[in-house]
Amino acid sequence: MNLSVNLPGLNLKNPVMPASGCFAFGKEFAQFYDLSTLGAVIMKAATKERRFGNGTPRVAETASGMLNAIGLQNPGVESIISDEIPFLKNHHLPIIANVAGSTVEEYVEVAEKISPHVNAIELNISCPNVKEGGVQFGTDPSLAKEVTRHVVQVSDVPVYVKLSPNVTDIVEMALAAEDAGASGLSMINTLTGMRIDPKTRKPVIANGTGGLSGAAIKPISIRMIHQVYQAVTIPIIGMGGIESAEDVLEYLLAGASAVAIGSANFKNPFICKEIIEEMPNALARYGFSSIKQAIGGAHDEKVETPVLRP
Amino acid sequence: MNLSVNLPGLNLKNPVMPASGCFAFGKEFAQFYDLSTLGAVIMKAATKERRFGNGTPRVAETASGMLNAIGLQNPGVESIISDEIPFLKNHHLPIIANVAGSTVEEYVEVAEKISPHVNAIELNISCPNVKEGGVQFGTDPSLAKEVTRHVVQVSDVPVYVKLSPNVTDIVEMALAAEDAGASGLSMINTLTGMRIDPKTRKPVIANGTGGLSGAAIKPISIRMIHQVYQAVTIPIIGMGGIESAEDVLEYLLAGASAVAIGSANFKNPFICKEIIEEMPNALARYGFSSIKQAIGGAHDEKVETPVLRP
Amino acid sequence: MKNERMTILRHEKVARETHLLVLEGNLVQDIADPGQFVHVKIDGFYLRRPISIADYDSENQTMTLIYKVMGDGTKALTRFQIGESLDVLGPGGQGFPTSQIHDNHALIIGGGIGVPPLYSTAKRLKESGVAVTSILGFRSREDAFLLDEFRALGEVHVTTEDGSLGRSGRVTDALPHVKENYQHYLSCGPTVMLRAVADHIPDKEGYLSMEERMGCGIGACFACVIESHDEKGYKRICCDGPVFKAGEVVLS
Amino acid sequence: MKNERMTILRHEKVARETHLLVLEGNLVQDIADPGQFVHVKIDGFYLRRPISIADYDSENQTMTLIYKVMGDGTKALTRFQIGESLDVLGPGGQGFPTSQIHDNHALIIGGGIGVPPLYSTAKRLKESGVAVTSILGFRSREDAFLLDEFRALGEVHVTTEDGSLGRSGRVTDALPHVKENYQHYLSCGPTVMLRAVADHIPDKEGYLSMEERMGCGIGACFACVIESHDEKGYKRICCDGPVFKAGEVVLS
Ligand SMILES: Cc1cc2nc3c(=O)[nH]c(=O)nc-3n(C[C@H](O)[C@H](O)[C@H](O)COP(=O)(O)OP(=O)(O)OC[C@H]3O[C@@H](n4cnc5c(N)ncnc54)[C@H](O)[C@@H]3O)c2cc1C
Ligand SMILES: Cc1cc2nc3c(=O)[nH]c(=O)nc-3n(C[C@H](O)[C@H](O)[C@H](O)COP(=O)(O)OP(=O)(O)OC[C@H]3O[C@@H](n4cnc5c(N)ncnc54)[C@H](O)[C@@H]3O)c2cc1C
Ligand SMILES: Cc1cc2nc3c(=O)[nH]c(=O)nc-3n(C[C@H](O)[C@H](O)[C@H](O)COP(=O)(O)O)c2cc1C
Ligand SMILES: Cc1cc2nc3c(=O)[nH]c(=O)nc-3n(C[C@H](O)[C@H](O)[C@H](O)COP(=O)(O)O)c2cc1C
Ligand code: FES
Ligand code: FES
Repeated sequence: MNLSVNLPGLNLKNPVMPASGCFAFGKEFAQFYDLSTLGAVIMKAATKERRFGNGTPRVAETASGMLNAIGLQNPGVESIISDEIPFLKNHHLPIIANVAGSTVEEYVEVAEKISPHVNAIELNISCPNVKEGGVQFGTDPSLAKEVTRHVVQVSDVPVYVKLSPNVTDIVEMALAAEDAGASGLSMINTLTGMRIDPKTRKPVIANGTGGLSGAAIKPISIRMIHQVYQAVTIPIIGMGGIESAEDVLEYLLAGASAVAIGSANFKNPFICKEIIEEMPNALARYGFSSIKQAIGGAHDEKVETPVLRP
Repeated sequence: MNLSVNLPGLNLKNPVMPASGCFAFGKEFAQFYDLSTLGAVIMKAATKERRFGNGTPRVAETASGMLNAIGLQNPGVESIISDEIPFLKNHHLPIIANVAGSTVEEYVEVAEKISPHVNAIELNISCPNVKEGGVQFGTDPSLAKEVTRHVVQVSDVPVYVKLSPNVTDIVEMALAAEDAGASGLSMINTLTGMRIDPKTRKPVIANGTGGLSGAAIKPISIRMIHQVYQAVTIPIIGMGGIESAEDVLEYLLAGASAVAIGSANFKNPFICKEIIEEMPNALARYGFSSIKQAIGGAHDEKVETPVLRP
Repeated sequence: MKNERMTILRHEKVARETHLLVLEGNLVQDIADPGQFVHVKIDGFYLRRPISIADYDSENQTMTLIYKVMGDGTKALTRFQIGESLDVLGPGGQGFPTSQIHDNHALIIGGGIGVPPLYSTAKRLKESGVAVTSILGFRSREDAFLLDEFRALGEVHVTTEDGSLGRSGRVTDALPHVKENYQHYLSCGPTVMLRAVADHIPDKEGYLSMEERMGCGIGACFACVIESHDEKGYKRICCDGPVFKAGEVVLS
Repeated sequence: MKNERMTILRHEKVARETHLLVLEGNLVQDIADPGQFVHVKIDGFYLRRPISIADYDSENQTMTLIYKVMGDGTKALTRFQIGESLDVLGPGGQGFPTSQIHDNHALIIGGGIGVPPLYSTAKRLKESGVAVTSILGFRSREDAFLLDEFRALGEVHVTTEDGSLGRSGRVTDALPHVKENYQHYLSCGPTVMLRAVADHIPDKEGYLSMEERMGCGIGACFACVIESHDEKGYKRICCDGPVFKAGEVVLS
């Protein structure tokens, strides 16, 4: 069974990678399995300077999901380049840098510094958990266009724009990114949510709101990818609540060319490896002989001859 | 324990009512318990003419939730007035009519006809499941304002505008409704989602997309109500994934003055009654001696002296 | 209709991925007709699962369900043990009106997991003096169940798609071999089968049991509608059905 | 660290809403120090629950957890039966470095559900020749547990907030009554208690075990950070802790 997918900058031996922020820089998971099993790895967000993030508690449990408000804590782009990337490079797998910032200048500077060291950039214009975290770039198409254009200009590698689901019109955001030169999209970041503890009468999360992830959001992500797939010609990395090989298939059918797995890594540290191992069976069970065959398969216009993308 | 809450047009003996579309017009649930137990009842959407709704399947299961795309099937406003409202009137409880339409004219006509027979109108500008179903009114603040203004003008009773969560800025939508003369808000309708069946390679729901409801969406609803409560002065009827008296308390603390229970009625037909019976215990357990005390309690500025609203 | 925790008295495999479940509880007393269904809550799943009542014993307050593993919910159901209890809502809907059938002879036509509700139907008919001939279709020999039970009630024709048991083919392939001395037919199975059956027997009165995805299962959500030929234009399968007169609803 | 289904050998109530759970499995072999924790998955809950290892027996591959019902997850945990298995990830984090403590005397200070990890800690200390005095604080008599077990290891001072057992008051109220012949103190309990303890004993070296809500429990998500006084500025409780030197982290 052929699990490979080739996307701009990313020759993936399989379409499964850990999502940004849920896998740090890989070291913790390397104790469980050989990271070279993965299709690629998306690193935790990088900002210009190190950030300490939000107050605690930073996570809360929800029905079939969780809220987080880590607040982009990271050691800063330079430390990531010197202390984290070399470890990942040893595993010979494509590395995607998640780039965050508060201003266009910060995004540009981070992208410029990190792009020579990685295979692609995931441009995080959608972190809902920091006041100056770029979420305004993720909800306003003209700002999205602007930051994307600048980052694409300075980046040595293809740029995937990570979209926020907290918008009225996801297609408009996707088109803005495509217009500005994005090589691909990454969908979706978390939905902004809140839990209140009746004991303390306060939000559970110190930051007040947090980003909702996990199985609960999968139907929303699938819908958005299904919509966007019809509107753009660049490939989509899909994510949100993936917990099984069948979930991956659902994403491929909706129009994703590859997928990322986030919070499920916390439930089961072996999840990425297990899903990769199960993929051939799952494809065969539903009559597919490769990943590429499944991509976009739920689109009426494409049932006969699945359009291979890219 | 005092469970009563008085809202415009609605003197509620308790703050719990079934949500629109999940309780039809009450007859089916009357076999399980006495409907006069309820704080109020929100009827299924009414349109000008009868509507047959979407193709089947119309529902799909999701993690801690469900998708539906009923498509506003209903017998039409006149039949509702003559065949359904009399039954509910026998139970001596406030009746809220959910008013839907495809054009401002339709909304106005339905509201005009039904308002003399009910205690309040819930203006459904947020049904995501019909092409001509009013969702455009729910995502564009100027259209929301227009339809609200017209309906308020013709209505004999207070109008609660039911907001769609499928927007970038929920506060903007809430303010538009308040500006246009709404007496209250109803939050939230369903989030647009999709599930794809790998066997058929098609969306599970015939309509393609459906509205996501259930416990999965509660954190999103709580967040939106928490935001809107700070921005408006009209009361909010909260809903989305309520399954217990503690969930109701979470909604009250976020800023809802009353709540509606939707899909959970399908899991447990007694849910509204059971929650009403559990409310006094739940309030006492967390140190409240009335519903009013809890409303808005999670707002910092209001922890000391909870603002009673209205 | 009741909502009750019912105790599991038996739970065993009766065919490939097909399990028989005997439950005890009060709601059995409310069963009016064979062909009604119950709505079963399974921990961890948001929606209830509709399962037909395959047999019931009002005196002992027991009922039998036979279900096939079709997805995660029915798979989880197999893990419940004797002595545990299940949250059951029911009985729901309108079953086969066996008490109104006073023929000499009736024909039962069941396909796959549509067979179970026809068992108590055939039993009730026989009890009230109606002779019963049954056509039971399965994919393969390993999928077949209740054959001896149906044989105890009358003539049985078995079809399998792969010919591993009985006649090779579908239930409609057995029709030419059944005497036309029946006045009513009663059928349950996939919609394609029901349509084929109704097309093959246009001149007899028939009752068809339909399936659709359900929300509430009690008539309140309008998830399970089917187009009908009457003025209202639709029926809800969960409360107006699942059993309809052939010709009453549109078999699309 | 391992992820394993561990078999339940014992599961019983030991105090008000407090349960003792004995689990068997391979990961016990990986336990390096008392005070480490495991991350337990409970069906139907999205996040794992961190529970300290209260005792362990590497030879028999068993470990003991003692947990209090604090919410829906721990409540669901009480329903698991002997013979069933639990999905456990661990052992996680850095425990109390008992093998580096070569004092004559050490002081244990535990509050409520912070007591369990101190039990194996006290045991290890005693085994390596360190005399142990323990102060154990509970809300009330009904909440107390492990008292006899601690008494078997050395002097024990009990405090309860309502005075129903031992001294009335908090653990710090017992401090003046404990001989100051200890070189280290080792403490676990609510953060307010840990702060009070650290304030009361500024001149001795101490180890504190901290709590925070966790996502991954393995150091990857940065949910569980606590401010630290070093250049890096933070520690992750799940992997750099949960046990820290007093003064290493900010007890806010
Ligand atoms: C009136 C009625 C009577 C039935 N009687 C029986 C019976 O006696 N024995 C039996 O094995 N099956 C019966 N079915 C079908 C049975 O309900 C489904 O096979 C079952 O719901 C599948 O659940 P799952 O979790 O395994 O599948 P999943 O695919 O995981 O289920 C997902 C969702 O789709 C719904 N769904 C999936 N397939 C069907 C279907 N065919 N009909 C309705 N809803 C479906 C489920 O209820 C659930 O809400 C009946 C259905 C209806 C409507
Ligand atoms: C390192 C460590 C060791 C612990 N050891 C023990 C022990 O030995 N015995 C014991 O009874 N308890 C212990 N706790 C606390 C225990 O983890 C919580 O009481 C438990 O998670 C509550 O779960 P719940 O589902 O009952 O509560 P809920 O409030 O329903 O839990 C909701 C979420 O909040 C988290 N949460 C709630 N309270 C805490 C807390 N105090 N600390 C961390 N997360 C929390 C839960 O894990 C879950 O993700 C320990 C905590 C940590 C961090
Ligand atoms: C704890 C946590 C931290 C995250 N940090 C980041 C981040 O730094 N950058 C980013 O783009 N997304 C971040 N995300 C979002 C995930 O990458 C992913 O888009 C989202 O969680 C949906 O996938 P999931 O449902 O599989 O978790 C984070 C998510 C979680 C749960
Ligand atoms: C089957 C179904 C039908 C619904 N029909 C309507 C409707 O007609 N009008 C409306 O305003 N909302 C309708 N809703 C939305 C609910 O009233 C409610 O806003 C939403 O389901 C969130 O609440 P819940 O999570 O408790 O279900 C419907 C929801 C469901 C599940
Ligand atoms: S399932 Fe709700 S009306 Fe039939
Ligand atoms: S819980 Fe994830 S880093 Fe500690």
